[in-house]
Amino acid sequence: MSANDQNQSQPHGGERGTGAAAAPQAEASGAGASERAPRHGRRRRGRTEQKPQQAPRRAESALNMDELRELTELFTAHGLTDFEFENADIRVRLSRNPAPAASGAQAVSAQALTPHDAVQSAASAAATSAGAEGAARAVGATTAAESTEEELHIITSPIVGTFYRSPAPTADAFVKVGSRVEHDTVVCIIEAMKLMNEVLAETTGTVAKVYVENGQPVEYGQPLFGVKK
Amino acid sequence: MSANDQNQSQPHGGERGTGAAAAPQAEASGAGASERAPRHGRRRRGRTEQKPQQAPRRAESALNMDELRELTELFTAHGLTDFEFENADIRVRLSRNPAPAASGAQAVSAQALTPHDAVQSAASAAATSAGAEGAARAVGATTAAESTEEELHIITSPIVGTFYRSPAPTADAFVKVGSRVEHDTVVCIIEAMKLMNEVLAETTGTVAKVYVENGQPVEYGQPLFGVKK
Amino acid sequence: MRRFRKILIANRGEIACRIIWTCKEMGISTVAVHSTADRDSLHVRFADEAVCIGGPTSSQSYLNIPSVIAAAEITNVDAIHPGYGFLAESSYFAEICEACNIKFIGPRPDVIRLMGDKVEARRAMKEAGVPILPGSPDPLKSEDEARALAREIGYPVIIKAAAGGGGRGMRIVRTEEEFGHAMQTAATEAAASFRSADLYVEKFVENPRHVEIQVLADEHGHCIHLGERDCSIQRRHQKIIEEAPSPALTPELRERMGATAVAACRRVGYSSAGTVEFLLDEDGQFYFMEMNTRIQVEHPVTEMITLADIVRNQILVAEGKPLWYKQEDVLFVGHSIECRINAEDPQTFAPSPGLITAYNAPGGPGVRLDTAAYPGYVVPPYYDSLIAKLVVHARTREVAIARMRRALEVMVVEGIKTTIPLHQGVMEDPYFRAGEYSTRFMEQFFERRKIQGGLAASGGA
Amino acid sequence: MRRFRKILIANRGEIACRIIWTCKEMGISTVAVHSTADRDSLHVRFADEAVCIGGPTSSQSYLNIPSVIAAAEITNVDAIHPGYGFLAESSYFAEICEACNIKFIGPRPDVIRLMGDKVEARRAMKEAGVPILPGSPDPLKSEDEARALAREIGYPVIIKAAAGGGGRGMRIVRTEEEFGHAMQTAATEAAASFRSADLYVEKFVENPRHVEIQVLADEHGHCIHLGERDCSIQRRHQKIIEEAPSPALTPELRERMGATAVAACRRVGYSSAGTVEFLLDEDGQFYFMEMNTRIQVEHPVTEMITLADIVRNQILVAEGKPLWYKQEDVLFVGHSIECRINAEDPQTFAPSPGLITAYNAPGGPGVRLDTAAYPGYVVPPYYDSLIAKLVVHARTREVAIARMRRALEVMVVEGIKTTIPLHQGVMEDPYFRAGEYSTRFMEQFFERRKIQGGLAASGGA
Repeated sequence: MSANDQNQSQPHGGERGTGAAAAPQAEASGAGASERAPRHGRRRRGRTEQKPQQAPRRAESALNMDELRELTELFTAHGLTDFEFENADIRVRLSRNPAPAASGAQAVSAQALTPHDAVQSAASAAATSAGAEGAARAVGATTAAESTEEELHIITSPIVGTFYRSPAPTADAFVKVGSRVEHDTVVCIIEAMKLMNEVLAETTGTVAKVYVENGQPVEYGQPLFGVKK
Repeated sequence: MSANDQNQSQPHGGERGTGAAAAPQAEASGAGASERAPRHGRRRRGRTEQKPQQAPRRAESALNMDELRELTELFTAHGLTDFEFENADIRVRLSRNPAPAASGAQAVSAQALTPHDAVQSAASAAATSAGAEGAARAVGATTAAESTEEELHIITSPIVGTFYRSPAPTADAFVKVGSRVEHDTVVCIIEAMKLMNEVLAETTGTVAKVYVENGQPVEYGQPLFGVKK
Repeated sequence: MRRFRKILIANRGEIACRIIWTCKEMGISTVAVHSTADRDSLHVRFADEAVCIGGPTSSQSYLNIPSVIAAAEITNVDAIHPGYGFLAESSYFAEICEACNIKFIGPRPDVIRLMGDKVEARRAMKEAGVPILPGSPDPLKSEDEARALAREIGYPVIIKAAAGGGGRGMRIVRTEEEFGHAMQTAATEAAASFRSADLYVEKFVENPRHVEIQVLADEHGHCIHLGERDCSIQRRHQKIIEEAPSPALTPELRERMGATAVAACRRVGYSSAGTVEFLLDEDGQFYFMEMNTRIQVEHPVTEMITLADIVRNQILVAEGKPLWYKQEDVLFVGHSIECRINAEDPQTFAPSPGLITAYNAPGGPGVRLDTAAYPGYVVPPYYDSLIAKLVVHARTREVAIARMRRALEVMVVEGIKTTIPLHQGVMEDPYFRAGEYSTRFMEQFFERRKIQGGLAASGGA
Repeated sequence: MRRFRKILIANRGEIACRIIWTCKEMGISTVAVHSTADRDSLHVRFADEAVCIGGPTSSQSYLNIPSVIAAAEITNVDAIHPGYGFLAESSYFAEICEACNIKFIGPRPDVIRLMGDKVEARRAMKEAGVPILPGSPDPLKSEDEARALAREIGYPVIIKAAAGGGGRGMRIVRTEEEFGHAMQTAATEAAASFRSADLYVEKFVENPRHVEIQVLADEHGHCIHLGERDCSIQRRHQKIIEEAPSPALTPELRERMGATAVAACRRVGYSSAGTVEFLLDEDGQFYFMEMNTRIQVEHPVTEMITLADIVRNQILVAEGKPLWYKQEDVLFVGHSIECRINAEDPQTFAPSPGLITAYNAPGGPGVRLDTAAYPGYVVPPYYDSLIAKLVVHARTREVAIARMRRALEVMVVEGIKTTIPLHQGVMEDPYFRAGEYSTRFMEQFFERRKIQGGLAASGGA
């Protein structure tokens, strides 16, 4: 508590929480940052969000009839013709003769049983049909983003902290949409414990997406940039 | 408690529990009663026996008859042509020839790995290949018996009590395998609260099965006889 | 004195499980009986044996005395625990058990019969010196007699069915003009509900609390009480939240009410656990309402603050054992609240049976859950809607309320509607939090809610 | 004195949930941190906010101080609760919190450091008049010095790592011949496990009980104790069953041990909850072992018999508030037992992570379950194997044991192996039931089992 004062000044302009606001936001993204509803490291968990993930599932059966039922219903609802799932414990396959087709959204490939992942597959659906834009908007998890945005390499946050696109509030952003990056290009700074940690691209290509707004808190593994090879 | 003494004598020969033993057992079934493993109204619930019927299913039996039934219904309801499920304990595959043939036995082949389920899949296998005979022998539940023994009408116990095949310990059985029954034929007695309740056939046909042994306790809905029309 | 080896539980749901838990703790085998609709119930799973006794409706199964007795006979049990509801207060059933040499875990049949008749019970209580509300000692013979009596007592009065309960056959009359119509309606309801049009009339207390005393009595004349429960939070005369101790009682009043309840039990030769229900007015006067001759739904709040196991005591005294403790050995520690989680719409109270798709049981410090629910369980439409009793215990009432809020928040029951949001609303209510409430609480709560824009405004489901 | 609005819980599993429950009861917002392996954990679900702080291994996440602090910064919390394990007894972490103006919920960093060093702690305790086992006050400088000391103390002696814990770097020496080898082995283990080869030697007590005193201290010099826990049931120096009160303590001994623990805390300026661990010999002599400067796994048994919420008290005193009660206000009611349900083979103790395919939480009277498990949860292989703490409370020890048996019987955890069958065996053990056991209990238990034909004979999994 005696350390109270000495820690109030933030290297990135002003006090904690306000520094971010002071930083330039206009260029936060090349393609409409506000639309992206990027996932916050700090997320307020509403009921709706939390339920699908945890919902301590039916106690009594390894087969988990509830999940199978839901799966089958999903399968039908989406007009699928084939479904396979396998992990260390379980393998599931469903298929239907495509004869009475006509359904539009057949492209979804649900890859998991848990409702949590169902959220992700909804996102994948968007990604597949509507194309690039949708996925990262809804999905926070790295893996899903990586697998669905076919062409993009995702640069994720290696640490927890606050994301800054420029070395100083008034400076230009390290990279913007369209910037060419090499392995050692600094793409942003993550501030943690008063330290400015530079994040390198560690890939080559052109920046196609910026998922996070300047000054925004990010958690470990959170997608920061999408890079087109 | 003052009523202690007056209730000790049992109308069916001796004291509770011993009357049954005194009753003739030789004719308990025409086709090998011991093979039928009839289900007891009073069942000491060993693991194996209780599982198929009771809910919160132990994961040891990762799949039971109820779930298989539900699964099959789902499969049909959703018009699937293929279903596979596998985990450490169990593997299930369902498939249907997409040609909409109206066959009854559409190859449900459940391959259970747990000993418990092995019994059931043996039963289903028997049902599928050999047809009638095998299934109901292994399966106690009424519904299962009804659905698998196509030709038999099942007479179930209308009340809880003790099953007697004859009006008195030394008398002949009301019916045996091969007996012709009419709607008003008395097929057995169920003793409950010292009352002898006659059970009528309420169908016509020939007795093909006797599921319960003389003197055995039965619960509500328990199969007693199978009658061939 | 005997020792029970095996007990049949003539009930279902959470109370059947509750009784099984204690039997297991006592090393007594259990037999569950169940309807065809309850094959997948937890009580069937956790009992040592199970017998299907009939079809889904209660009259086909849990109320079917020959079936229950036959199940007891084929499983060769020593005793039957009736739980609450169903056959629990049937003196006829208790007599049949006795005739079949099966111990009925409860008081003697004649005591059940006496306390089941409101008029007879009132008379017996009056003789025992228990305060009763001014009113008719006998069923009313005519409207004229009733009017005269009402005038003597002074309005408001209440007209009640002699065989009644649960609010049916009850009418409050505030002026003489209303009397005739009210009495006719009550008689019609009473006849329809209880096959007896007998009515009586008594003083109506304006803002009463429902405070009941838990008693324990053995077959050797020993009787003690385990303090009170405040069950004033009711909707349509059905309790939904109970707590112990009552925020309204002083130690002195507790002692007086407890002593009165014990005297009443002694008078009628009561044995087993029982509950004497009192109406407590705003001046601290209390009046006998009725006695429940069975374990009650809300018994856990008493168990929490006394560390007693009431079911264990029922079984022990049914075995003929003397109570092991005296009044001075009874502990009272902390504060306990119970919320009844019903499968019903939290606003309309319409039943909501069906599949529980997701379920999480709250745990951690000071939380007890009595339930037969589990994820994947289908709440059948045939029986009462209680699916779980969420009970908390803490050193103070304030912490108990905070704990209940937390437990309600982390309890997940999905697929059906439940009363969880209603309880959450009550836990936030300033009057409830202050302990200032009467049996009119729910009515007033909904009025306040309506003014504030409905239940939804505070996070209702 | 401050009021916390938001607390980050730098932990996972059941203790993270446990802390969240109390925060919710206190109206304090919570932030969960989690590894990538714990995305689906209950603490992540039930906290108000959640931050992923790193990869699956502890060093990448829960032990990663910069990540934890960064998470606290971006969520703007007032305080961090470290739980147990991980960073809970890192004085360095506590200092960093202090430097970042985040309140560390625990004692001051210097107190953590002092009590974390066995030799320093011993010295401080000796000065406070706390009985310590005869032995070396300082790290041993040579084998010769050690031998001389051992001869002075008298065999058997025990050689311990100064920085040790959990049984590593410990050797019992019964004769002088064994001494040299034992000391070398202990030094090697100590160096490998704790990066310090410092050892000390002390008297070895033959059949000791592990009895610990729970203390609560505020930042204003007030300190009380909440009685003892008996944690003698251990396997490989890991506690698996704990109970309160100890079957071995008289009220007089309890008072003396409690007063000693309080004196020790006062001496070092302790604040927050803490535990003073004693070795109790067969003659009723007790000796200081170590002090744990954190909430302990087994704290619930104390909460059950005192109705205290230890986490609440930790938070209140961290806010600078004085303890609200004095020693004479502490309640002691009934008896409580905790069984640690670990995801491990009940015979070999090999970890058994994996998918929980079926799950049923026991409930009913006197049962508390602290867990983060649910059906469908995958127990990750990266962390300790504790998945649930099953705690019972009853008026007497006998009923508590019966209750634990019942709760173990109806608790269902399938898909992985657990210690449930082991606990069931212990609950049947005549020595345990008689309360006659020492820290050698498990060893003797398995010997008796072997003679009787193995664990399988009594229903082991």
